Amino acid sequence: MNILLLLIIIPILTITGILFAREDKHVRVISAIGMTFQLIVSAIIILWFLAERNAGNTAEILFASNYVWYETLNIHFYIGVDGVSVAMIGLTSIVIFAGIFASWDVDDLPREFFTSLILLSSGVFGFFISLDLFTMFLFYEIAVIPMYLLIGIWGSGPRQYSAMKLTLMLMGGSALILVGLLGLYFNSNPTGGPLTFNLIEIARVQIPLNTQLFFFPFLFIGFGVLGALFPFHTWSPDGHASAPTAVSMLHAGVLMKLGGYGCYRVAVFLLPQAAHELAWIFIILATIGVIYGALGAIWQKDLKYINAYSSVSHCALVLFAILMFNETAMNGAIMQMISHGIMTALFFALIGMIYGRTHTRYINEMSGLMKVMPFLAVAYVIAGLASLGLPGFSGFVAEMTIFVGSFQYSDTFHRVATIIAASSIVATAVYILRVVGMMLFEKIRNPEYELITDAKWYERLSTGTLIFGITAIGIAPLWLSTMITGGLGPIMQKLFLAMN
Amino acid sequence: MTSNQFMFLLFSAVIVIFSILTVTSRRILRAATFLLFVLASTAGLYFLLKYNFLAAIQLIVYAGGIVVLIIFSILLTSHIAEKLPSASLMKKWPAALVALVGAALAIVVILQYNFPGSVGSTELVDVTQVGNSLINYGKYGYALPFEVISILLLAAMIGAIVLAKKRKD
Amino acid sequence: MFEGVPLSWFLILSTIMFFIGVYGFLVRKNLITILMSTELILNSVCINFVAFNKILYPEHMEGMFFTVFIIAVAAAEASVAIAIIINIYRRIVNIDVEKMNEMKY
Amino acid sequence: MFDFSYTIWILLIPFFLFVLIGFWGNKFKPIVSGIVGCAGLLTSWILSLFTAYKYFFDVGKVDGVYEQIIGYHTLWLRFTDTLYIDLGVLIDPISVMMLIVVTTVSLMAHIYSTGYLKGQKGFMRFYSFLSLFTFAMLGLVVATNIFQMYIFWELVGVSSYLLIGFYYEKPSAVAAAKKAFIVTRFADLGFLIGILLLSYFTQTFDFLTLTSPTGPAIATPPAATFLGMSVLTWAMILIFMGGAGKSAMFPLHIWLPDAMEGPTPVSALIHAATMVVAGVYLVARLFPIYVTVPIALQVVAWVGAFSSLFAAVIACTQYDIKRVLAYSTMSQIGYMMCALGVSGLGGHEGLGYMASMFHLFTHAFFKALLFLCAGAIIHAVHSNYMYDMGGLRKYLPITHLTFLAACLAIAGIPPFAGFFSKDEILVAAYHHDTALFAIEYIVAGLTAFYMFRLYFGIFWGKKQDYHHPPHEAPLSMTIPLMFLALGAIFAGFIPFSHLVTSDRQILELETEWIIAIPSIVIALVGIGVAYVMYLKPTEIPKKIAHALRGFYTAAYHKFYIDELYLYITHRIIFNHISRPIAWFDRHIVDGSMNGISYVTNQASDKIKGFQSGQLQQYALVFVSGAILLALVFIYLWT
Repeated sequence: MNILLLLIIIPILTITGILFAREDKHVRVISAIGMTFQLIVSAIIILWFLAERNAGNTAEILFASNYVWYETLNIHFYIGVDGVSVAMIGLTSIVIFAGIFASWDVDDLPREFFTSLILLSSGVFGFFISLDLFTMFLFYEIAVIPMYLLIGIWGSGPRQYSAMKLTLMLMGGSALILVGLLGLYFNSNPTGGPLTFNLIEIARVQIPLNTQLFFFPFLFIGFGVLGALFPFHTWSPDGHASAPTAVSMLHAGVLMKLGGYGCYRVAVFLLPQAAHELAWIFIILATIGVIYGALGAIWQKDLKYINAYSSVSHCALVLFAILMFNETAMNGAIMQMISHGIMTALFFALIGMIYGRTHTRYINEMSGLMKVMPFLAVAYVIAGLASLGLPGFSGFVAEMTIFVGSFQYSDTFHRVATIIAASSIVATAVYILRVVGMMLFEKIRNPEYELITDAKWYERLSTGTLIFGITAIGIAPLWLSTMITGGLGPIMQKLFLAMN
Repeated sequence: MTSNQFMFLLFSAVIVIFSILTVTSRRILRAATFLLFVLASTAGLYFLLKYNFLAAIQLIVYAGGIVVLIIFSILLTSHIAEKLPSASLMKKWPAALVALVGAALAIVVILQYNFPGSVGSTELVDVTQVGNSLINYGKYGYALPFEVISILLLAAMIGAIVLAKKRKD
Repeated sequence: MFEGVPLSWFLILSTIMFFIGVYGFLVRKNLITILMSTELILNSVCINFVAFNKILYPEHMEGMFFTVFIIAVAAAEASVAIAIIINIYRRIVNIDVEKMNEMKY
Repeated sequence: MFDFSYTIWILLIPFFLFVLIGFWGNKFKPIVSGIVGCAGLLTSWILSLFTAYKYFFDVGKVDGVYEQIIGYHTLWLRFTDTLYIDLGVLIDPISVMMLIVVTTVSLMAHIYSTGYLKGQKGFMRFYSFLSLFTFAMLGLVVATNIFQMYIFWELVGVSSYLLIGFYYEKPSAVAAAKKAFIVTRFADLGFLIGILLLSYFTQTFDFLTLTSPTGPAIATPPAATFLGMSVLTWAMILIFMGGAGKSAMFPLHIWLPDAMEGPTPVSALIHAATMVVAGVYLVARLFPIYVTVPIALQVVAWVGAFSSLFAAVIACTQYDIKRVLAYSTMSQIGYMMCALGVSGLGGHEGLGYMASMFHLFTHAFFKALLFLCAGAIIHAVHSNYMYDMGGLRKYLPITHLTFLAACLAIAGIPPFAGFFSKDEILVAAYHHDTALFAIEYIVAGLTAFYMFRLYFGIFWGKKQDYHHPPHEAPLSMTIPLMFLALGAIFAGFIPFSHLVTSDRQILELETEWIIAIPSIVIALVGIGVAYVMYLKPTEIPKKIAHALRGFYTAAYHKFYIDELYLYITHRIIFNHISRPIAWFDRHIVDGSMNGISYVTNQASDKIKGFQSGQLQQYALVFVSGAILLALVFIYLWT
């Protein structure tokens, strides 16, 4: 059996286990066990992948399997991974693992909560391993829908509003994606013969430029909505602010990456010429997003809003890098996705834990937390430093790769865009340090905070895993970079042909 | 103008005038009376067309049965002296417009179409023939529709009783 | 020609009657008057059937039988309708059609 | 060939100390982490000394030229085929010199802190940060490529942030830490863009390739220009911007005085001896390229000269002794920058380069000494302010003498270390540009004045009534003082021109007494003025201040640069950019999204009106629809 199938089977088994759990208390244990297995399987996949590559297996897709699913429309369940998707799988399993432990104390309907959470994660895994556009879309929807329930039921604040807004905007995005996918499908075989959703086969087809120009915006904006492309990012602050901890983690950490990954894997890969023609529009939008998110975050007072805007900025950087169409920047984009995924999950996990103790998310109401909860405070500082791109953490590696890559153009437009985007590192420093200074340092003003206790074991496990992730990549990035670069070959080839 | 034409025009005039009165009169009992005139004139048209049996049915069932039923229900639900409130203009105008346009359209179409003239006898239809046809199941036999309509009537009767029955509660 | 009365005259008459019925159906508020408008509409249709039958196919009797059945159906319909009207009246002491909007969104 | 690969351990030892103390420091008594830290640093120091000995006196010189040796390197990250980041150790005269400086001062700070921070909470946190800083700084100086330098550049920035904010319960410390980080971060943006420009045009990060005379930057400079200057000039100016930020050059200096909120050993180590000279080191590292772009070099020279004058003037008016020292640091670094700016490459032209490095070296000793003395003084009187002090020479004899040695050194009185290095700088400036020379000459006098103002004000001056008599610092603090005092006195006799020069060859020098004597004279004048004004409390300072009212007030308020920055950041960026963006996002972008939903809602509300439950309306629609269809089919659909 294909090992990738385990990534979908384990969540399903876990959900079944949850449904048959005798007591609510068992639910989280079952989830934790399931997701631990998931993490192990992901690690095995990554190691196996690296071993195969080292052994000289240069196939574009490894661990590929192809099952016919619906013959009439030529829909297949076609799975397989390359260097990029394997990295994304690693990201997802780390974040969901940490997410389970971060939501250890969900008491309200735990059965349904963990079921939705794991269902969501299985959608994400499915998305990353799919190579058939239809199944990809299917898993995409599976990932998006539970979000509504998770925010609407377990959220806080104006949760119905946020959940509705988030779902509707993402659904709007998926409507665009669907149009784009159908466009690809019906142009997948210009010489006649059976149409196909198979991503690899479509990539071999030369789609006419006009068709490309028509469908590219659908796909890019459709995925871009999920990737927080300016000006379609506004679901993100509200959604994140209302979502429960694990959902924010998973959403900002992984689900937003679906957008970037989709832009990369579908929009740019399959429609390279249109991408090249229209890149300038989206580069402008992405550049605005980068600087706009960062500056927008400076003024916010709500921790989750700050991080939501920060995510907007960082995710815009992903799109920015994808649109640069060179190997270095693409590599940076993927690394930025992984880096930001882990980092922002860490942020939201910590925010959830801090909120659980202080019952406020407003930074001006908190102070001096470093004294009473050193572990969480230090973890927050680490997350902050990672976010502002400090060397030794993954953010630096990713951002520098992006900037160096995007600077390899000789025209002023790309350069100016790069310089503007790079200037966000200063703005990022401002808002991160502002939060750290206000919230963690100085004296405790609110006497109730003297009684706050530091992190519990499951919280330590959750944050520890994520911190390990960002530092491991930050200190030794070469293996990841090499692995990703290995997966960029086909797209670079296509782009090279399109640009010349 | 032949006598047929004259009679036709006379009946038509009665039908049109009383139809209009039926739908515009604000006293409901009067409206029912006008309806009776309309139905009776229709029966006259049937006589003109030499369908005496049909005309009789029209008079008995329609004028005699249905209109009486309507009058009964009017008496049950309204005061005789009560004047119906007139409909709002917002309702009247679109309805009138629709009716006029529809009528105009239909009339124009009718006038443009060249109907063939009368082709056959103007014989009176024999009641025996009618009776035979009704219970005949061969060609031009209407036994099945007759049965169906009987069942329908039965069902309607039962339904009406059930519906109109006073609840016990 | 049926002895000087062309078919189109009948058709025009029934058209006028039909649309008067439609007008009544659309405008009247009282359920019973709406029922009466319906009778007008049915009647106009009957005239058409009969006229077509007599003038175009005098040797057949489909039109006539249709009319008979229509009359029967009308009778059935009227009885049921009146039962319903009375029932409604019992319930809400009113048979104004505008007050009956249970089907509203 | 001697194998220098062990030099990686000079870096790694502090790194492991950081991890060790950071993670497991809690498990032990605080003092254990201090001892472990000192022991580790001692090892690093010995290794550095050994490296210096080996390099300078044994294997480094080949055919009269000091070689640049890559002691160790490993691929860290690959961007493109030509652009990749190596982490490694570059051994050449300046990096070896910096190794000595960093490990020496760091060791002294480590030892000193065991006494200074005794019994304070966060003791082991302090040591772990200190190790982190040492690691980062060492990584910076031995960087083999510009990106490695950038990496460690950021790391020293963050360790500086953490150490300034060490007393995190003090709001001013938190604010100062934040300010230091953000200002340097802003400068680093320039550095980063400079790196991007430089690397794009040369397709290499490697220092050896970049600075090689046949390398892409020098042999085949890019032809592209931007706003009338070659891109290379822009790149070098932007890189210098990064250096200016770290080295607190005007106008990016505002963080340095505030950074004095950190513990004093930190000020001595980071904000006097090592991190702040990173900018100078950066320019020196890329010096062969700077020489080819005279405009950039000119910028370096003038920014340095102006900063030195500017800071010296402010230093004369401050009362917080650490701030005086901070401005003095800024002034001295300006000196070094200026020296680099007036230098050429090779031979006597390269005098400025050598003088700058020399001054960097000597300055590290005497300035660290000054700060540590200041720490001892503050430790004794529990105040930072000059007017709370006076007559301390009796209570703190060792501190007094070492402080005096350092003051003489910085004032440039022979035979103390500062005289030699400063004299070389003045000579270099004199030969290059008289205006710069004049500025530096004035600054020399001002330096002597404000240092002795400090000296007399603290150790002589009026007697204070101390609540409890100040006592001399413990031995753990005075030993570093004495050791550094030795450096301040004797470091000048090191034959620097034989070791560290711009072309790495021996430069034969003689003292030019034409310049040396006037510089000694002006230093003596400065001391004399300070003697008159501050030996005993007099009215003269007040009178002078009164006479120069406007100027004095401006200088006292640091020429309002802080206020200007506050205005720009808070008023303009926060209020006029960030807040409108937040508003715009909520109301326009989000508003348009909400607007779409509102329109949809309204539309559906209108449409649902059709479903009125009114039978007659349905009928009307139905009939009109039927008629319309009939019309269409009869007349339009032909």
